Amino acid sequence: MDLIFEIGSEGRKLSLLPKCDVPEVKVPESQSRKTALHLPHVSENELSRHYSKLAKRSHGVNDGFYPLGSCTMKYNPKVNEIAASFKGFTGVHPLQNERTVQGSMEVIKKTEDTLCEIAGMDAFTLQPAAGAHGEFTGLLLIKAYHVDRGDTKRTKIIVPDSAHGTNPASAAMCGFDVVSIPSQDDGCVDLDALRGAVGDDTAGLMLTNPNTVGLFDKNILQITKIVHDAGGLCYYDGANLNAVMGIARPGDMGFDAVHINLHKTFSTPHGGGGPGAGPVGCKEFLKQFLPGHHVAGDENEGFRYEIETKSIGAVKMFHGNFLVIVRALTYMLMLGKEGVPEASSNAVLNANYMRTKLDDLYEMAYDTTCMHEFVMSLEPLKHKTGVSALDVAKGLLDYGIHPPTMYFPLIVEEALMIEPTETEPKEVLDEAIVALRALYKEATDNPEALHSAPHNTVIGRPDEVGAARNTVLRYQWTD
Amino acid sequence: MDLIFEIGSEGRKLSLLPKCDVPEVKVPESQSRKTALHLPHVSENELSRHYSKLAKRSHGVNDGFYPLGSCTMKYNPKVNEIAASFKGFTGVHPLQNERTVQGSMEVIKKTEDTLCEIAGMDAFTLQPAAGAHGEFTGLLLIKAYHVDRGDTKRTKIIVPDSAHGTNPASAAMCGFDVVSIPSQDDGCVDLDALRGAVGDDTAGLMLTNPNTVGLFDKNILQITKIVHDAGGLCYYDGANLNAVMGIARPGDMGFDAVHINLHKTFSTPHGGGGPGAGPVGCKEFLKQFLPGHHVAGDENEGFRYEIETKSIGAVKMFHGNFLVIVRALTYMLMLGKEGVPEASSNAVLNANYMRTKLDDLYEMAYDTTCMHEFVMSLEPLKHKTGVSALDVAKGLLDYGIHPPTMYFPLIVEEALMIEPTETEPKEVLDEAIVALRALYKEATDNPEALHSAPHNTVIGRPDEVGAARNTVLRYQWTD
Amino acid sequence: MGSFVPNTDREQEEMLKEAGYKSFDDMFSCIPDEVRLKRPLNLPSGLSEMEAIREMEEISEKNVTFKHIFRGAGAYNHYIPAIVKSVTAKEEFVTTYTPYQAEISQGVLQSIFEYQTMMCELTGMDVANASHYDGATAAAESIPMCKDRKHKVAYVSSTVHPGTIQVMETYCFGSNTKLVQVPSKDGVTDMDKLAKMLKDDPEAACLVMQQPNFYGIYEDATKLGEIVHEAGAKFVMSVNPIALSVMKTPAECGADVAVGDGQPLGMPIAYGGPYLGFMAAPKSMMRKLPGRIVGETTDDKGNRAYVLTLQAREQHIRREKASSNICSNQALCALTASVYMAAMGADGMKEAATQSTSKAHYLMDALKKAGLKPMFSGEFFNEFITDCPCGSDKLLDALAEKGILGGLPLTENVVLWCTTEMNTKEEMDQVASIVAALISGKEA
Amino acid sequence: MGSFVPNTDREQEEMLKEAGYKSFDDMFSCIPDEVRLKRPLNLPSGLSEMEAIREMEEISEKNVTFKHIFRGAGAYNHYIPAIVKSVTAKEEFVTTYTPYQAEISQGVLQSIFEYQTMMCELTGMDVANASHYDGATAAAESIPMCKDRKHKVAYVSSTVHPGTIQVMETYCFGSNTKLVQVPSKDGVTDMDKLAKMLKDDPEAACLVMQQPNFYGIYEDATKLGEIVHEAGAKFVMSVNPIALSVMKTPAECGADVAVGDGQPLGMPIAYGGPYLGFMAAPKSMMRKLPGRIVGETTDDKGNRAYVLTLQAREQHIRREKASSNICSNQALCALTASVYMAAMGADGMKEAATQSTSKAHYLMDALKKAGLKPMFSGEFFNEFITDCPCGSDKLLDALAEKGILGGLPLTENVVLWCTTEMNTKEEMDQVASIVAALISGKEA
Repeated sequence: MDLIFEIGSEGRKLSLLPKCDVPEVKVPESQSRKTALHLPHVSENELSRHYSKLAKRSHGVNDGFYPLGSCTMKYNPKVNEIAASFKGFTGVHPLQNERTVQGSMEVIKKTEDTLCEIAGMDAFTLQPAAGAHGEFTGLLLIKAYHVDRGDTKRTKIIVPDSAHGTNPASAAMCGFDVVSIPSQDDGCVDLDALRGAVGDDTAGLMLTNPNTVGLFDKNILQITKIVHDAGGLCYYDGANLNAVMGIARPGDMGFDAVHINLHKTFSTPHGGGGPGAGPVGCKEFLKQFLPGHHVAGDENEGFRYEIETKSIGAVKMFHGNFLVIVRALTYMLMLGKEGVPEASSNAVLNANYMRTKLDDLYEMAYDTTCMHEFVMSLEPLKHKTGVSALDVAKGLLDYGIHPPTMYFPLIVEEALMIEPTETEPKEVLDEAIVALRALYKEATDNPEALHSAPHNTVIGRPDEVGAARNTVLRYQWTD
Repeated sequence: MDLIFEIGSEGRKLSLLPKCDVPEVKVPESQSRKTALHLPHVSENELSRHYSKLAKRSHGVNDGFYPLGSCTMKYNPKVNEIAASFKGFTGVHPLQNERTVQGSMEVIKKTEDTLCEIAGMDAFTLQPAAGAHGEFTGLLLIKAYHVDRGDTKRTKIIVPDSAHGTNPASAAMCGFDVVSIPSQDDGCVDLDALRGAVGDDTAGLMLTNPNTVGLFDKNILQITKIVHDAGGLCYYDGANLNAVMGIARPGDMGFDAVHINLHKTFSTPHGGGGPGAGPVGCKEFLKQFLPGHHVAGDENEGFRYEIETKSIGAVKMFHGNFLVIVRALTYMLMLGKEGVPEASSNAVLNANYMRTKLDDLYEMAYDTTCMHEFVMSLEPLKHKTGVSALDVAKGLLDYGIHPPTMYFPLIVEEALMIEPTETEPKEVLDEAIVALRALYKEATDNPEALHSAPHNTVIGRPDEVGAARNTVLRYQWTD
Repeated sequence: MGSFVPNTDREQEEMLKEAGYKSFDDMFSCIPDEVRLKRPLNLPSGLSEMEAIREMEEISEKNVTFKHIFRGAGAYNHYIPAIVKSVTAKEEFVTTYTPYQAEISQGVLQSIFEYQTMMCELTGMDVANASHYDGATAAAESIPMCKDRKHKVAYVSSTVHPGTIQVMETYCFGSNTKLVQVPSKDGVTDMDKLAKMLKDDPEAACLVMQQPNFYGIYEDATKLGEIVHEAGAKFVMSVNPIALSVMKTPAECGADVAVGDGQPLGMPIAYGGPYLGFMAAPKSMMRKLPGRIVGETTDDKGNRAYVLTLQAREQHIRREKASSNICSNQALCALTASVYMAAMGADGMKEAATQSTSKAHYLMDALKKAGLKPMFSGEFFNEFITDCPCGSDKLLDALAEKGILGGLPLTENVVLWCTTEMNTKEEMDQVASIVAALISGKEA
Repeated sequence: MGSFVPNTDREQEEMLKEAGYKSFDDMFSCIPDEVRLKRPLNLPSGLSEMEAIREMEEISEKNVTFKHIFRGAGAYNHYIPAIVKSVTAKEEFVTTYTPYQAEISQGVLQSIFEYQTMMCELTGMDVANASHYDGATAAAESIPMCKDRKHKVAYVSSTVHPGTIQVMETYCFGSNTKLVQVPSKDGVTDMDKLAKMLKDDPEAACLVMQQPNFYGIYEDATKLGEIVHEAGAKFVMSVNPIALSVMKTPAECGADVAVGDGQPLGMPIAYGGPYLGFMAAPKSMMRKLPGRIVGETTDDKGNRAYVLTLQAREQHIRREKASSNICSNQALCALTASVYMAAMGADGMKEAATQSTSKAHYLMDALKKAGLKPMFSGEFFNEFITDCPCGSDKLLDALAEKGILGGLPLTENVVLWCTTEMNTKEEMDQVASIVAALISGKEA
């Protein structure tokens, strides 16, 4: 379809602004723009239709099953959107004085308190805007802790080889060296390798539990103890928290800091890539390093801002992705004490249900109870038929199903990582099971068809190599 | 796709209402329901996806060209929706006292005043909910007028044979006998026939001008004079007002009463069939018969309700489709003095542009300047190729274009009536012209393909005869 | 000025030229000079979007919106689930028109078919149409369905909403139908008088009654139906759709037509509209049902498909004899009702109904204790009438000061109260204490 | 309690059984008992939707929203066209994630490609990424792009927004980067000092400056760029996207990286987020650009198609050496900005910019007449600083009483004012008269 620059015509426009009611002042000549500015010139009708077309060429959770492993694509309740649209939230300036933003501060306080209870932490900051941003923030806390104690030789962060790609990247951004430790055959941390890796240069460990292969590491208490005994801190990557809310808490597993993805676990929409929110929680001894304004007080005495004594500063301007937080709090209020563990229980149930309905055909990377997601290895299928994980993923597109995460974690060959979430009804799981079984059969009977899948989408497989080689990253006007 | 009754399962639900905080009281046994109540049992996710699917199987103005003649499918500005969503409008009870609904009353007053000026009328009621409802209301005014004067023998309403189908039906609902008069070859009222039809039993004439073949009746002043001379009144069907706003006014043409379709001329959305609004205007001498509460006063002195002395009563509970009126007023405020005639000028221009780009190929029912719409007769094409107006209309579906109105007006054989509206850019008209020309060629080259069109829609041609014969009008549960 | 015309002046010039005109004036030369408007419209200059939205917002703020609402009488403040607005704002539904072209309108058609099904379920009837303008016009349009050559006189109980009666009167003025009001006794239809009136009138075509009636009281609908049918007339019930989830259905009461206003099913009170008229009937009345109806059929490949059907009944055929002219209806409101009912489910609907009546009973008890007296003793659903010895206006003003919209003042000393699941115990206690203070002469 | 789990208890039982578990407890037996939470969460019981929405609404009403806003400092109250909300609320955009699967994500991908193009146009640059968290983090992330083995020290002008500087400091703490502030003189970067500092520092990697700067004043960016480039460092400009429509572009000023906050492009002020960080650069910096980037390519049939590209730069390859970890971004905000820019068009953007600066000048004149003195004489865009002899708090309280959010108090006696096209002459006159009354000691 056309780009928005290819429709409309010069002079078309919307009628948005009134005439200026004061004398016109121009930018001084020395400061004024010389380059022509090309922007779309369309009427509202054309604009509206353009984006309607784009919307039809997109697939959201609302359009069907979206079992993208490690992304927790759960249903986004509409009530969240209503809460986030209240004028009282959208219409306040971030730099208003405390007296006039008691509502926003209450939102922050309530969200922090709820997250503390769920994660088993003592304090939270809502400033980080995304999961990776939370990792960065959490590691800065760890860094600040060691620096504050004058323990400057702790320069290494231990990361299992199954980790999310952002973990080592976050560590690198914090100036740490990354020590990668291998996983055992069962996908869990190799305790001996960990013992061998820790030392007086250990700043900390980054881990997610359940881990990225979907298993709960049974040695978790030993793991965190090994790190603590060596003087390091333990950071919990909350990407997989949806499996264990109300069942087990990072704080109780021995973690010192944690980030949580509100856009995964707490149902705020993913927005095509963001905005999310990656609040960071910590134990009491790390609280003094938290960034940004901390909200203290309560409803009765009023809320006030406080800045931690040894704050790392700020990881973002203002108070985080506030409207995302509003959505998450709305969800938390609805779930409450009973609903939070119910969500996790069913996330895990849905994953195990799918796993056991597929494990006779597909090879499971780890053939045991999984948490909220599970990983299949398509290596045997590929060996037999030449059909890869990518081919099966593309085949799913023709069933109207968003493919699972492909080729992650890196320690599983031809990985497909499936996370159904708790908001999918049994029938949707059954349909996906039927589709995956059919694709297995098709891989055996007619592998060629799968190599060229998908067949029913608005485009076929794109040339990604060409895109990276011959980069076209913007539309160019010819005039 | 599945009906909503065919998805979900018993016991699934949303979490909407709190527990009751007062002692429960049941409906008395003698009054209580015995029949099982079947309603959908779905989660919010399933519900949301169901309607997303339905939406994708629907085509609105926002999805593409919609030149449905006589329906004025113009673009629906988003600003209208924002105005209609203000809590101050949605949250007031219709039976609040005047003091507390000054805003709503101002909306009504401003809308009435604007419509008076555009239509050349002296008063308006906003109570009617649709065009046909307006016709009914307008005819009741005429009836009340004659009755009030004791002129009870005036029982006939004259309607040209080109009229909208609702005209005679409305007349019948008002207890009038309908006298149909033929049109001339040029599509206009046959003056001699009219002279022959009027008499002391004439209650009035119903007419739209521009008429339903898209032409402005050049004899309009003679027409209304003939009726008036005979003691009848003239009613203006405002369905085609979009052609002449600010150019010519029904009041100046000699009409005594008029209805206006806010959902056509004033850009409020059609909503899949409604709600619309069909305000009725009249000259001063009919004002005393208007239904409902009339809003008097102004911003300074305050607004107040008044009831007309000889009011016909009410044609609807409360104050009309109020939120539709809010949308229309927003649009009127934006267009203003200059924008209103600009809209009509371009509606007429777009129609004539399309007409002149097609008239070498397609036979125009009336080969002269049209107003905001024009009628083609596919009779010659059908004679030559066997391809009917219906076939061409169905062929357009495969181009993503909503077909024109088919087989109306009744006086043109194999009619297709095209109304592009002013909100379509030239390119959209050009694309439709190309499509219609291609269909003409296809009709000649490969008529069979068109007999079975459309080919790219979610269903093919439905069996309408079967639907009417073997009526299935609801889903039936088997339990 | 604001404009939604995309084509630029230059493009308009070109198009004029291509269409063979020198100018817009030239194009409009087909309009006789005598009727051309020779002056600009006497309207304000057009506004930008920013100005228009500001003006509309300012106007909206001149209304007073109440946090707590105890007024019903045809407009009920029920909870509207978040999903309802989200679905009904979808532009594919909002910007389309009547689904004349079934191939690209299956979504709208199926949604109407589902709506019809749900209305049939609620009322217990076999067929429902795609909507009327509101409950009052639906009631008015039921009369012609019941009339025939021998049966020409319509009856309506005086316990029907006065607004409904007024609309019926206006419609009857149109169709030259005699409309007779049946008196009430103790807040319900006087059955003895009704029986006598019908017995004396061989031309009686129908009785229209309301359940629960305007005063909130349950009528003995089954008995009324029997009386009406004995007289050879049709029995029309105007019903509250929320109440239907727990109450005897019109079908169970033997009704020939069920009508009502669907506003409680997810529509905001919004100063009275748009609301939703609904109408349902037994199969025997199918071909008399006015308005649009969607039917199931198959397409040319045998797939299930939906189409507008039974269109031959009105303005299309024998239009000059039509008994209804309805064309545009309240489709988006019907969609709203469908989404509402699907979101609530049968259990949710029953819960809303039960809470509404439970709270009405709690409020009445509280008001009684505060010193008001109920006017009738009949069992009621979610509305009831009390006296108001301190004066309706004074009471309502006192409530308004606290952000509460009290009941509807029927007279200077009589108020019609209403509750829904939206009213909390706390706010009802507050109402009662304000009332008690007024009655005892002290400020609350 | 509220729940979004569709499966009923019975269905859950069945599924447990089919998956081979006796119970949820059994399923969770893989979690060591020592870390199982043995008590219910200490949270309130879950609420129904109706209660939750009421609670959130009540909380929102505890905030004070001002009708007239004269505060900017990183959050600007520009007009948001109606179409913006309507488009960005489309659930296909809202509920999807990063477009990993191009075949079913062409809509999102194309929208990002269009966004990149518009940001390139605004900044004059060749490439732009798909978004950062906000302007401050974009500024912070520009530093690693400029660093190499020899150039390790970052400079930032002290006229940059203090919030931005703070975020840069925090990021630099992480990456062990020395960050040096360049002093200001007369409200702009002190060029002489800058030149000297850079000359003395062979390790200088970059200067980050803001245009217009935190005080609203135009810097001589071209000159600054020359000084920076002479020292062999990179020149990073943090810019206001509305101003860019009429101001010298970063490209024209010779910038190596342009960053900024896109909030003015259609996002509400919303207590600070979500906003939009943007970043653009010349082609030479392309492979250093962090974050996601969409490129044009073709599909297997030769059709135009869009994909995520250049993904090899960060966490995917050599992730332990990554200089950025950005993954989730602010995609929906980028879409918002695109729709805003498409709605405004170049002319509309210029109009917003010109009105914003025109009104700032009108307000400054009015405040001068009322008795306030500007702190600096430099030309300004839509923000400026005055003294406040009567005390900032007193002045702001007086304005707040009239529903006006005054400028940002920088100290007890200094205020940073801001205007946009949303401020009318009338409200500015009102501000001036309140100020005048306070200064003269009389109440307004």
